[in-house]
Amino acid sequence: MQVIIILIEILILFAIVMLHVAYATYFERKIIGHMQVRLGPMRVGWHGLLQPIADGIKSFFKEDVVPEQADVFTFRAAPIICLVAMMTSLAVLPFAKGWVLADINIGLLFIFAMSSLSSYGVILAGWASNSKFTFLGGLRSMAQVISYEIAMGLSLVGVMMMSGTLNLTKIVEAQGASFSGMYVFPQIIAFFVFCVAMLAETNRVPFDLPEAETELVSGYCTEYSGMRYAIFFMAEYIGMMVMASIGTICFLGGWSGPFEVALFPPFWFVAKVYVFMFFFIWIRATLPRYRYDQLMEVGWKLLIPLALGNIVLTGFIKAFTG
Amino acid sequence: MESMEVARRLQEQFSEEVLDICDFQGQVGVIVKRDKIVEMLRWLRDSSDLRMDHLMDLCGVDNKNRPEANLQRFEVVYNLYSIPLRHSIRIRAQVPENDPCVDTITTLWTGADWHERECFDLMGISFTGHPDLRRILLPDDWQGHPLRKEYPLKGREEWSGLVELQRKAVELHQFDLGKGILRQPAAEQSHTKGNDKS
Amino acid sequence: MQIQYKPKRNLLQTIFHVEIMQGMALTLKKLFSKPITRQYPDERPEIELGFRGQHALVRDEITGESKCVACMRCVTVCPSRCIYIRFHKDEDSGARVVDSYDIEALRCVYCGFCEEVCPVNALALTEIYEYAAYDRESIFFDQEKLLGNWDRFVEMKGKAMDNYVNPFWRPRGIPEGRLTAAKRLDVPDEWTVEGQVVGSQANVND
Amino acid sequence: MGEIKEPGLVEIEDGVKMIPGANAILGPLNKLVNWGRAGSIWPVTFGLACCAIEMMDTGASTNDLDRFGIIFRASPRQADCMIVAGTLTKKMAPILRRVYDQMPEPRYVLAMGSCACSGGVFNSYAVTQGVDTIVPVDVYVPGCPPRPAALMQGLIKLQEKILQEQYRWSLWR
Amino acid sequence: MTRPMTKTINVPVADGEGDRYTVKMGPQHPATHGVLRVDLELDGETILKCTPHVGYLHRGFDKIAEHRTYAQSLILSDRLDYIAAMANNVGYCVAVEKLLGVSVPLRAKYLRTMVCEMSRIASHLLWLATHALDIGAMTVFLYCFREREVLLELFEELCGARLTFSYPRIGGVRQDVTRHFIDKLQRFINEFPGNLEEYETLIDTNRIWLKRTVGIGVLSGQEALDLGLTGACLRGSGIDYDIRKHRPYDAYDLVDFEVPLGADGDIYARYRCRMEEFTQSNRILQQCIDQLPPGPIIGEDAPDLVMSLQGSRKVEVDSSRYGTGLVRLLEESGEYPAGDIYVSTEVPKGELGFYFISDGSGKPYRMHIRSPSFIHIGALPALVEGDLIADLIANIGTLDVVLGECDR
Repeated sequence: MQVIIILIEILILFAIVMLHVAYATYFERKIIGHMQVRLGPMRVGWHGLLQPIADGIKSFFKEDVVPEQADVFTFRAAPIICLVAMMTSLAVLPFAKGWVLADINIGLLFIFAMSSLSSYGVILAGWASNSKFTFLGGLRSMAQVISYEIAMGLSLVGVMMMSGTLNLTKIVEAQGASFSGMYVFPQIIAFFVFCVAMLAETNRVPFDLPEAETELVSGYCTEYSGMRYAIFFMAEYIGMMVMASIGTICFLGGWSGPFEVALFPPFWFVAKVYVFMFFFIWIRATLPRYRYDQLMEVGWKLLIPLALGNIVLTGFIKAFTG
Repeated sequence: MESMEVARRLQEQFSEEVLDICDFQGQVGVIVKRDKIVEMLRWLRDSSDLRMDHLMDLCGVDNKNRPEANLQRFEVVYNLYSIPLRHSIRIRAQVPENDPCVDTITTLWTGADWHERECFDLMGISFTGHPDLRRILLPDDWQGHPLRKEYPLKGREEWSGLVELQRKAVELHQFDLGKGILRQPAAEQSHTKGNDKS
Repeated sequence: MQIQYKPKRNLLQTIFHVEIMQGMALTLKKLFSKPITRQYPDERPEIELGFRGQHALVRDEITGESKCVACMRCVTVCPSRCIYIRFHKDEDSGARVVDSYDIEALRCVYCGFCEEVCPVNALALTEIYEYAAYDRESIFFDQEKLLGNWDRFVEMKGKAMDNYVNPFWRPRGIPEGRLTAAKRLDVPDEWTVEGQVVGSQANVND
Repeated sequence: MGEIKEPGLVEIEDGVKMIPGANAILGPLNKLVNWGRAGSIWPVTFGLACCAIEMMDTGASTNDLDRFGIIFRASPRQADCMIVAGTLTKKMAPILRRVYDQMPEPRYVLAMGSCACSGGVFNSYAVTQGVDTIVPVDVYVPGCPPRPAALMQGLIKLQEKILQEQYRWSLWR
Repeated sequence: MTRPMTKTINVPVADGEGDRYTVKMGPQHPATHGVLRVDLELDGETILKCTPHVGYLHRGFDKIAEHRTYAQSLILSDRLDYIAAMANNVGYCVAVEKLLGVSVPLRAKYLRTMVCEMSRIASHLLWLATHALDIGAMTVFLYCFREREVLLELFEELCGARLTFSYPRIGGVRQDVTRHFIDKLQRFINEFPGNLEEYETLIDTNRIWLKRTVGIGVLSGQEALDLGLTGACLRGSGIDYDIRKHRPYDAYDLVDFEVPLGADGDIYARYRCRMEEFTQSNRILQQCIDQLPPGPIIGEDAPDLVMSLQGSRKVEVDSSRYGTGLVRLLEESGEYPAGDIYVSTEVPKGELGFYFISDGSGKPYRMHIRSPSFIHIGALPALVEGDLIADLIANIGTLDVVLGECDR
């Protein structure tokens, strides 16, 4: 019985997340459109509201090309690896008190593990397509994920030190009990490092080098078509949502808000996640792109020292205030 | 300095080489032999009171139907300009039909590289000593040099690459699921007349 | 003139990302400004008089036929050589009679030379531009289609056609003496040499 | 070179395939698929010459192709439609064909401008006289270059064409 | 379902020889500004050798022009540098006028200067748009197109087309301006500095933009001269060569403007040069409006559009019935001067030269176009070898190339 309930929960979560992913693309196109003094999708459905559905249907019924010289098994598996890894990390996210599929003790660590795993999908995709642009995209992605994973992990160490746990639910609770109610204020440096690393982890502007359109055509997914490309696309957006959720949980106080919304407890959580998503899009509309070596420089020479310094600082404060 | 003055100076310096000086609409051209062209241009570039440091243009000309007498079949035209002293001159090096080649001037201006390749591609004049003399604008396996006067505007026979491609396109059209229109290139159709008679 | 660079950012500006914040403020401001998008096909762009669009043969109001006199000037001037006229000489009057007038619109470059050289204003490039098609045949205009295009254009313009002057029949600023009789149309003052726009600091006595 | 094998499908006329006796379900589904395709045409950026500038202009703020759900893709693998914008020279023709071959079905070609449709003024040794001798063309947009609204009208025409299609589904592997 | 002809473009990933491998970028690639193909030999992401391939847009201009009259070939110049077609038109007309010895009225000169500068702004806007897009700032792209659209609408009002204008004529211009046009242009001139500020807010001092442009693609003045660069690419390296000042044509000697010069010769210097040219062009536009003199817009001795040809059938026009045509026919019927001439003008990309040989027949015996983009692409290897792939993109952007002009 327990299993069935969990399965149903998983299905519900899956459906809701998929819908959110679909509409996150719509949200992005609309926002970016208006920032560029244009309108974005308008004609498919009222104000383009059915646009993601049309994109989905089209992708689903599109021919699926596997290049002749590609490694067929890996080529087909890569997008699935990406999607599964991203979807799995959703399991440990607490959307509200008790609204979590698996409330495990090492939640934060689990998410890191999964997001690293998804980069395997990207690398395999780049390699298996047997094209140089995808290969370069895969390599860039690998180097980028490795460097920024460290910065991101270190930036969250401060949060762990303050809350004393890796369990996401408990982090939120500890945050609510703290002086400011949110860790963003005492951990402002960590928050900055986290934000930058988050952009890099999800391959967003100004760190979208693995799929830099003007350099590598479409990066690692250049050779993917139809549904498989759509899966990569979904994985990327789920990745954005997962990262935004971690930011919300670790820095912005999770589901807690100024007042309770009675019928829909995750209200504040969702709102904060969308603030993060808006931030992603806003950055994309404003900034140019780093060069590859400069990206590494920012990661290793700026973010990691900052994060380390933050740990030391947090440690001192912890030690003196008890 | 006036262009005519530059031309005179050049004639004094290379009296053997200069064949003629012509003046048209205020522009001066010096017709020269091809043999010492590099030395001449180097002298123009380096001598302190001329300093023609900017190679504006380099192109080849087919003189086959030209009314002027005493010209060889081809010529290579160099247009020079002096940015600090603001004077210009045109050098026209004569190239015979049986041996269409000139010494390269890429040793003087790196930028002349592509000019010379273009000239080779379209006119068929080769440049001795050029580091990388290949076709530049047309496909590598193109036949003929289009800017020669005997070459018709539409070419003589179709480029083999295109013929092959169109054959393939027709062959693959049966696999297309769509209803797009593929026109047979060979059949002359009434709606694509193109009455270019030249 | 040497170009000037803006001053380098100082430490505070570096830490607080001032220049990036300014950029982001700009994009945020634009988010709430009015988009400039013109929503074709609901809102159509305003086409200025004299846009070089679809070809048409002017239908003579009296005879209901084309005005063309087969002088072949348009055929001669056409750079892409996409106009084909066949005519024969009428044995009684000696005048030319047009047998066929075809324009291969897919080859045309819309330079407007043809309407400019036409001595009788028989040809016009109308303001219609929406005529994409699924096949080539429907964009190959014979005389019937060209006259039909004119009717469509008249219908589109409505009443404004009473004193229609194509700017290429009667280019602005060309003195009347240099035009053929048929091209001496009634034009706004501004289009004549006398009424032309002159700058405020122009030296008129020159 | 292989034969097209589509089990269960019967070709009732050129390019139109159907599963016998399955109309009741497939009819509405067919409409849905066509609607999805028409609402999300992703063209591959194949700018060649002057028309490419107008194509960019069509995508820019004033006209905004994104309203129709049209976003340009750099990779032909993810594209549905190829806008051939500009003069196609003989040297470029093999590349055009290759990009077309890389596009997955269903794919459409829109020839934009005089040069792409027929070679235009460039009736010379180096220019192909019309892209429709290289790839099958669905919509011809005349103009030199066509103004953005004309290109949009061409795309609307293409949408109309897609909406009228019958059971043109490729199989998902 | 098996499908023929769907192979990947490439050969296996490593070509032997250690870590070296080659990548073929283009001709269908989003960052190559058209149909440029660049073969790269890479070590990791470092470019060891760069070989540009052009000719994918070679249409045979030189040959076509030999089969058209001088008046007809005008439309070819539209399609050279289609981003700044007006400047090309003017360049072509200036060259032919010099060849045929035709004079241009002052008003026409001012009008030409005006449209030339509008064209320069439009071209630089497109350069900025694509340059920024290549470096990843997509919003700048759309803001630039917003202003460009205003200019294109102005052009459309003036001559009926948005890109391929064919506005100047041999001996003048085609249409006079209207009050509406001047007012609209004046509004543009007034608003433009504010818009410039918007672009600069987004990129000018942005640290990422600076990192991508400062010290990248450096050329000294002597190198630039040696490579034959012209326009802002040469001026960015500090060499003062602007044909508008050196050999003034049209009304450029009557208006007041300055030529911005850089010192560093890197991408940022070239970027600043062009940004400064925006301001200067705007100044010239204002002066053109203010000083626009009255008078005819086409010269008395201008040849007819239907140019007569020596030794060919004369165009039969019954002049008693139809007047003398739009402009006077060359009654001498094909007595054109014979000789050769090279005339260059300053188009937004650099020096555009036309070399004409006339044999007196009414068609050019030979027309050769010295196009700046052709030379600039030839200089690409000198700029990028030793840098990274991302710098190649920035360098293609900074050279401001148009393949239509390069391949002709």
